[in-house]
Amino acid sequence: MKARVFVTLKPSVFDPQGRTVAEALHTLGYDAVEGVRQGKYFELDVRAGTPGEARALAAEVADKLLANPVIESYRIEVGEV
Amino acid sequence: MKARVFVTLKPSVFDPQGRTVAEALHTLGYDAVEGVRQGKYFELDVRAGTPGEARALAAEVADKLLANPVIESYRIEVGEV
Amino acid sequence: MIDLALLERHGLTRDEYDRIVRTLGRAPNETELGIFSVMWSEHCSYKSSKVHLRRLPTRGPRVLQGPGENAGAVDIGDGLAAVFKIESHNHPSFIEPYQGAATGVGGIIRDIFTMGARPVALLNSLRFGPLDRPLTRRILEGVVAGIGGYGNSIGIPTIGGEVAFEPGYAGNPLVNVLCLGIARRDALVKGRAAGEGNPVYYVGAGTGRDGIHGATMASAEFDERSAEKRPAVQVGDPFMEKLLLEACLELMKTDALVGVQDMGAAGLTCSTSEMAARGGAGMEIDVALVPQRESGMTPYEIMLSESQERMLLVVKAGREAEVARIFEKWDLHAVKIGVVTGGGLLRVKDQGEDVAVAPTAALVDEAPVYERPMQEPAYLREVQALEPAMLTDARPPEAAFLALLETPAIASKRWIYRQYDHMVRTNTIVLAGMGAGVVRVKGTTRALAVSVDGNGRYGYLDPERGAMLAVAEAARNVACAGAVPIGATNCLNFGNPERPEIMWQFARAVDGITAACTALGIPITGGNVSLYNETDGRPIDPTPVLGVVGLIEHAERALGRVFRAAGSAIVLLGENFGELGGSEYLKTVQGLVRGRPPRLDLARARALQGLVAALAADGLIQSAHDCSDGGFAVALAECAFDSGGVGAVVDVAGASLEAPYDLAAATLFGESASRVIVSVDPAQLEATLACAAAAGVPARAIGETGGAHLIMAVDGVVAIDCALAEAERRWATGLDRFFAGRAA
Amino acid sequence: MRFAVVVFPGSNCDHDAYHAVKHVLGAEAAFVWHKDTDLAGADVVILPGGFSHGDYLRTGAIARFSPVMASVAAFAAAGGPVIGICNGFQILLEAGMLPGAMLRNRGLKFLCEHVHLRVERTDTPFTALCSEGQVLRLPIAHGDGNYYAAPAVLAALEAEGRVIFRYAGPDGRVSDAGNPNGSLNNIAGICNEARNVVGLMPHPERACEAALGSADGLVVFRSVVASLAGKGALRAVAREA
Ligand SMILES: Nc1ncnc2c1ncn2[C@@H]1O[C@H](COP(=O)(O)OP(=O)(O)O)[C@@H](O)[C@H]1O
Ligand SMILES: [Mg+2]
Repeated sequence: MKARVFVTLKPSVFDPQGRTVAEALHTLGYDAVEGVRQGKYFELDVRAGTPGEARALAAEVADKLLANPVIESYRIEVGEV
Repeated sequence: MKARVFVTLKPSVFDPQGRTVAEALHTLGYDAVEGVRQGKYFELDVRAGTPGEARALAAEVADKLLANPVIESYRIEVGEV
Repeated sequence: MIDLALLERHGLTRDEYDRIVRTLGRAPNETELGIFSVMWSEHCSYKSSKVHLRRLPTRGPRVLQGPGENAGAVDIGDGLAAVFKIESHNHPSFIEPYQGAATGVGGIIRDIFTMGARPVALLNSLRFGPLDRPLTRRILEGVVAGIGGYGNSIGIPTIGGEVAFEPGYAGNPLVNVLCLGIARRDALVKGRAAGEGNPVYYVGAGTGRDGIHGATMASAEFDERSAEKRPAVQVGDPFMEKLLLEACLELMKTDALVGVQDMGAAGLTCSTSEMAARGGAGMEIDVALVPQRESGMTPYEIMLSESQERMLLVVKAGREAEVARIFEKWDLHAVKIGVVTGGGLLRVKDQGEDVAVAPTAALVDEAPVYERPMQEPAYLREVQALEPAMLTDARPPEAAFLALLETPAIASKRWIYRQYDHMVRTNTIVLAGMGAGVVRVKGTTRALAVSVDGNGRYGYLDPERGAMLAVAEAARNVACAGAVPIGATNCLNFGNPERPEIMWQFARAVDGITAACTALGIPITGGNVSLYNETDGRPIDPTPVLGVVGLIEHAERALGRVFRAAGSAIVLLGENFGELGGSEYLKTVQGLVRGRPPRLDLARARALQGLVAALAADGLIQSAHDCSDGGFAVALAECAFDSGGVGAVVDVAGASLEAPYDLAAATLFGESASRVIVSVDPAQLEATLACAAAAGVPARAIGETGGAHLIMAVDGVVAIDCALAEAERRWATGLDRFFAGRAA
Repeated sequence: MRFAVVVFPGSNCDHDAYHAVKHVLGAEAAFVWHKDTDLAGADVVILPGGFSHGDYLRTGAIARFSPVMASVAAFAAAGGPVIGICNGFQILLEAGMLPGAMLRNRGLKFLCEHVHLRVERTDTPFTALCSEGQVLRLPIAHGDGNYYAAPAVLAALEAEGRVIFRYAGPDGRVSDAGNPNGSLNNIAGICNEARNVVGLMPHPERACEAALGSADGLVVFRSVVASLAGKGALRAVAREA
């Protein structure tokens, strides 16, 4: 089963990468892109009986390893794309 | 409007980060996580009339900047989470 | 309403509050309270340490700038100045190791280029808990990646450092970073505001809510905002800082600038009030003009934010266009947020309305100063006692030797320094890991050597001696590179100063630095104090870290630790007293942290330091390495490591003068100070020994380089005979073995 | 002989390249700001190392849009020699002037240390004075130097002799042990079809003086001087570009 984990900086944490990408897009003329936040994205192949089980496992590894709780938060989606 | 862009390494490209995360998870006992692929995740704030417009804009900037077609592919979602 | 709880959250005492009221002649509003609280915090005001720091020797013929500015500066000839300072980022690195360390690097770099200097080198001094704990490994990995992440990106080489592992740092790691820069001596820039009417510019990153002193924040009006919205963690942006660095240095080449200061601790509050106070001026700014990256920020938040990569500039009126042009070139915005005023007031407005007004002198110079009570800690007597009977591990010297080589404190630090770009700028002429860091000064014949040293175990066992030994070791390390020490900076890492035992440790350490720097002729040009390093009431070991900068007249004479060839004579300079107290041997092999650290005869230390630098300058010696952690045996082995397989055979005189310890152990692993191992072309041996005699430094030819073994005899009896390859393997993998996965 | 050293925001080996060609090699050198389009009459263009735009997003991804890059491409198309070192190589890849892409080092850590390179081809302006199989000791300093190209592209690179440098042992033997970052086929440097555009991850400009630990990198810059001296015509073409 696939579990997808999106890790993003908490809203008030400064994201220099996102800002730099946004500036680059403005230089290229894409002013309609008003803001960019950059995060990490993980696709996990998990052995799980149910989607709920897969989600629980993904949450556990996100807490433990994938996200840094001091500055990041995460969101999980389960199932094929 | 929000457009979300997921950039992942193409399946044929070796993913050193994903492999390292998978190994670390196995060391921690999470054998049920059979594979990990790591990618990037962008949240774009776009000025667009319609979701279709937002998607088209996101695709354009993904092609141009956010993804490197030699190694990466991307997927777009439009709308609030 | 200002009540006791509010004061407590601001870290202010009732007395301090009354003082604020007296100063202002009225009660402060909350913004003013916030401003006073950060300016009068330990961090900004040095209120506990000031009375002691006054004792430090800060003068010398080369000193161009002593403590008080953003960094110190010493004359290095050719019209140039070496500008340097060390700073701690301990607490942030514990909360978020990568970002904490990264922003620590960013902060000290700003201190250097605000002086008008181009930063040319970084060093770091690190302390962690024992490496067998997963948390320690995680912190170490994050800190090293953060230091590298920032320094590598901005393009300043990290040329050296030190790292130690002791239980006392498990809940409170130390991350101290030193930055060295080079400036034209007549173009040093001060952090000073002057000239009524001159514009005040804000440049760099936007201001967010990051870093606002968590504990001092909450008040009635702010309560609805969750802690989630105001994380204390700052994220470093080395790219922004690189642009700022280049833009500021470009601006400094014009004469449009009056003064500049970075926004470090206490951000806009500290930079505005300090710059105005130094120049005896006032300043008026409007927070509404400050670039902000979050909406709805209050004046309080804007004034107290510690967002990174921001600078405050005072520019000559009429030169605004030049400023705009230079910053635009680097895609940065320079925003005029106020003016220098006469009188001595800091006046903060929000869209033209006063929101805070206070005399800058009250904020800066008249901050409280405490003579806190001191008391010798009760533990000292007990731990200083060391009896031969306590040494119960009877391991033969060779086994002890191998155990020492692979203990993380002694093992090769390659795992760390290979993550740091230590070569960028093409000045690094003694590569990382080969001794003190040495950078040449392009355009001159000279080079600068820098070392950072400290030993928390010594500090714990005897804070005064520990501090003296830290000075001596750092000086000896730069001397071993062939340099004459010309200036020092220090980072004083201690526990809670409100405890008399900690204050006593602090005062003794300052005494030790004062004595050593005075005797060795090395002025202190600046530094940093980090207090409250405690977790759950457990203070860290008292850890003064010394950074010493030395000057090498002829860069090509710079030396590293490594033997150059087989067949060289090995000479031991200095005298061995076989002192085991506080040694790495006692800790690693005997499981003891006890005894008194080695004695330090400052006259001998000075003679040795001068001799080694002179031998190097005269081209008489091929390599030099000081004996420190692990004693003679480890130092000798380190001379052979990385040499491409040049072993050594030596015979040294037994020394166990203190007590009847195992003679071989005391001789080989004792850490008596002021000893250096040099290798010498046999043709120069006589001349070398003659120089030593003339300098009054004991010197003995103890053997020669070569062979595939490390063979060490004591009084003719072989105590260690081991294959160099095996010893080197142990040493080379001592750190790596704690980290799973492949390094490459 | 005039070298242009392009300065992107975040370049940090620009001064090192300038120092190497001007003060060690004794050639002329000029910095060219990334917003400029005039290459200042250069005979050779160097894209130096560093962290252009912080390496945020991907190494070289933003720099390739700098105005100067159109001029660099035109200069290269006219046969002018261009070398991209480290971040400069990454920019050339992103710009499509060289094939392939960089992944994170397989150990995921930034690595700074001396490595050994085997010179595979001497028929580029930057290796003309080398001998085939010569071993150079040069430093690397990168976190994203793990060279990747799709199988067909890789095969073509090999077939056309466009792999110029490979990571090797001190004896020149190419093995996994000598591969610091996981690059496919131990590739450390490649050239374009016309062979005048070369990119490599190691830093020859940091190894031009014995005092820095190695002077093996000087041959790269001496080579381009020698090949241009032998090709007056090429220089004229390059000037026009
Ligand atoms: N944290 C670090 N960062 C960079 N280099 C380090 C670090 N720790 C140690 N080194 C380097 O490793 C070598 C050995 O360090 P150390 O054992 O402290 O030397 P010494 O005993 O001569 O003081 C030195 O060249 C030093 O600069
Ligand atoms: Mg040391």
